Amino acid sequence: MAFDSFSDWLAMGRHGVYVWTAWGVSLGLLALCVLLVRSEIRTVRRDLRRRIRRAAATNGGGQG
Amino acid sequence: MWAFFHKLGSPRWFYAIASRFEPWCWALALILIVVGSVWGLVFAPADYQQGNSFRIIYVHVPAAFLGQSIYIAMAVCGFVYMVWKIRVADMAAAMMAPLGAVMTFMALLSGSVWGKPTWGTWWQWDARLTSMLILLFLYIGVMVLRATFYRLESAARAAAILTMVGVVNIPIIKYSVEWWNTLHQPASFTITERPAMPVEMWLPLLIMVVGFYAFFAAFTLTRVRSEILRREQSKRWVQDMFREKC
Amino acid sequence: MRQEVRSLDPLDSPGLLRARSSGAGLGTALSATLKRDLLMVTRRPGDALTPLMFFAMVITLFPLGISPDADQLALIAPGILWVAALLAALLSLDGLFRTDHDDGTLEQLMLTPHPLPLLVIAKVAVHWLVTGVPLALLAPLLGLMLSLPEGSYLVLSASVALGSACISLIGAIGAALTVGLARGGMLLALIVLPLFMPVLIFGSGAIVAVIEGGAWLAHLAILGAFLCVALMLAPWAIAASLRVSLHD
Amino acid sequence: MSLSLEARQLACERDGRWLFRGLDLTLNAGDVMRIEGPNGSGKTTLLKVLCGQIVDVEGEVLWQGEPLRRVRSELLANLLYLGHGAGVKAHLSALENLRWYQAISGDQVSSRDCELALARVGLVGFEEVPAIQLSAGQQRRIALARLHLTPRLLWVLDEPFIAIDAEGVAALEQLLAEHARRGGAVLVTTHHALERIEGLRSLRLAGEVAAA
Repeated sequence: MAFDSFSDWLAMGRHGVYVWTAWGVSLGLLALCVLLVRSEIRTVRRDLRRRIRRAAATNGGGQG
Repeated sequence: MWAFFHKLGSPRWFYAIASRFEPWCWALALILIVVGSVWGLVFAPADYQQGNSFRIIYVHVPAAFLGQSIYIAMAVCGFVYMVWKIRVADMAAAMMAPLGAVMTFMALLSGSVWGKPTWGTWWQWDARLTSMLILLFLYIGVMVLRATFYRLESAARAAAILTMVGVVNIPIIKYSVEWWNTLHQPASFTITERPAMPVEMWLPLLIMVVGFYAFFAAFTLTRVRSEILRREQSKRWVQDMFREKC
Repeated sequence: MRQEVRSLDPLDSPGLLRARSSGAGLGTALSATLKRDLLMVTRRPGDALTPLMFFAMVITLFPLGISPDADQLALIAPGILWVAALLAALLSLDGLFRTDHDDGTLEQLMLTPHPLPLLVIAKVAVHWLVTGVPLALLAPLLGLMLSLPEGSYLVLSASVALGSACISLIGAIGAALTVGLARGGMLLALIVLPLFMPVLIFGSGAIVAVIEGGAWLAHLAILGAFLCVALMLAPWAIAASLRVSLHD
Repeated sequence: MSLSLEARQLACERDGRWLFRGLDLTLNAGDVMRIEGPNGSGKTTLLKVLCGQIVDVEGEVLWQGEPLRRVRSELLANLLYLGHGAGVKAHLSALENLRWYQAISGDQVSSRDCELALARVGLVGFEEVPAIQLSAGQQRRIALARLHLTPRLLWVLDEPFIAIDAEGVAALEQLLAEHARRGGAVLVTTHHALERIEGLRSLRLAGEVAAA
């Protein structure tokens, strides 16, 4: 453990603000990428499902 | 091997492969990045000169690696698309570009934040940061060019040409900027060289780098799957796949 | 009903048409394209003047913006001379293929049996002769206005001449990529400026080196190396880009 | 070896819809083929595919029996393609334009031939005038003068009759027929009836399937 206490870890020896901004932004960007990508695939699948259901409905549920 | 190469080219086959490997990549990325972060932030020793601000390296270096590797990967995909007309390669190049730009921006931001305690200023025109900035411009250029073409095939070919021209320029830009102003410490370590840091410092860095590459793989696989569904929605195999579900 | 023409009309050769083989007359095609484009410039001298005026005007902005003090200007002179020359060359790149594209001659140029990369070099050469060389000739005069030290004028124009050749070649790739797009001008700058940065670095570096008595020849040599690489690779990329823009 | 341009099972998809599919076409010496179809049915695209300008299509194009990919420069040496654009530089005179065309197509540059060609299309006295001062019809005639100027086996003409007056249309139809008689071949897209050309073959592009 490179730090004595939790508060010492937070302070990062007067460099805390830099370390936490850099890390915060970076991990934040990663998290944002994950959210965007997962929602992208979900919306694509939902639109596709709706399109197929609508196509099936208009053709009287034929070959769709 | 050739059959595999061409089968990889068919969107349907790639979709199946991607669906299978994707969850593993996400899991691997999550584990590695969490372990690397905790190790780097908590257990790794501080740098005797820079103190704890040194811990930013565990985010700055992986992002810088990703920024360059993704552009090279895009150029390779562009080449494969131009030569063998494998559409999945173009989809991959299109889908990974934003992540490359984000990673380059992340490297720039963490680099300049790291520069404040070390050099005393937010922005320093040092060789590596300047090369990163030019690389970000290259990413934006390719993405805007691809978005401007109305037809999909023209956009793919134009982007492939510009990316390949860009990738030829990356070493030129890197060394000319390097000559122009070298202030930054030499690259802390490349996979091949013996790292200048003690092992308990560069081991978490290695974990973070591998974690970022796993993230890149998972990100690309997921986005390419979405793109395949978007581009192949009129195809029968896509419709059959979704008809069973609804 | 056709116009009555003198009896012996070579074009009326009644003989059967024969298939021709390709490959003849590449030299005439290149020189004809070069001559035609130069003729176009003489017909519309305005096109050749705009980059020069732009270059001169941008240079005069800096003393107004920064300070008329000779020492300060001399310090930044190499850099702003080169940046202004680069932007002036970029300005005229958009029209490189666009005029030919609009009137259909670009399509005809691509339908000749001759290799497209070579024909493209003829067009880029004209662009360099019409913008690069005049910029290089004008640069010393503007250097004088920025109180650039005496000895550096020759190296200044040599570096601008060499550098603008690279800029014409690399920029032509962007021009070919954006020729089919309606508002390609801004996009052209966006995609080629990053590629110009190494040329800018060594171009202005040469002038700084000659002022400080350093190895200015090394910088020009590197610019020459960039030019050789560009001459080898750019024509193929330009030809491929033209095919993308025109035929997709 | 007499001229032969063949297309087998051509299929071209643009923006998700099929312009044409399963298209077979053979063009031999002496043929004049008109390609008709509503606007946007892919006429120009088909011409560009047959000239090898557009390559990402299914099916195969053969020139003199060889796949076009390998013999494209042979085709181009025997091809005269007049596209939508007149292909005339506005600030150059008719003569200068034609001299450039002669040079890039590898022929001997001679002003006399150019003047004769211009005379054949009714541009006597307009040789030195910058094209910008001519009417659209006259500018197109400069392009049509190339039909007289450079002897080529295969003519591919995209809407050549636009902005041409009735007398010019008649002269051009007669020229096409004469070209076919001399062993050449013509591929033309137009809405004109072209009744002066006997043995006219036509190909209708109606989107889905086309028969030659």
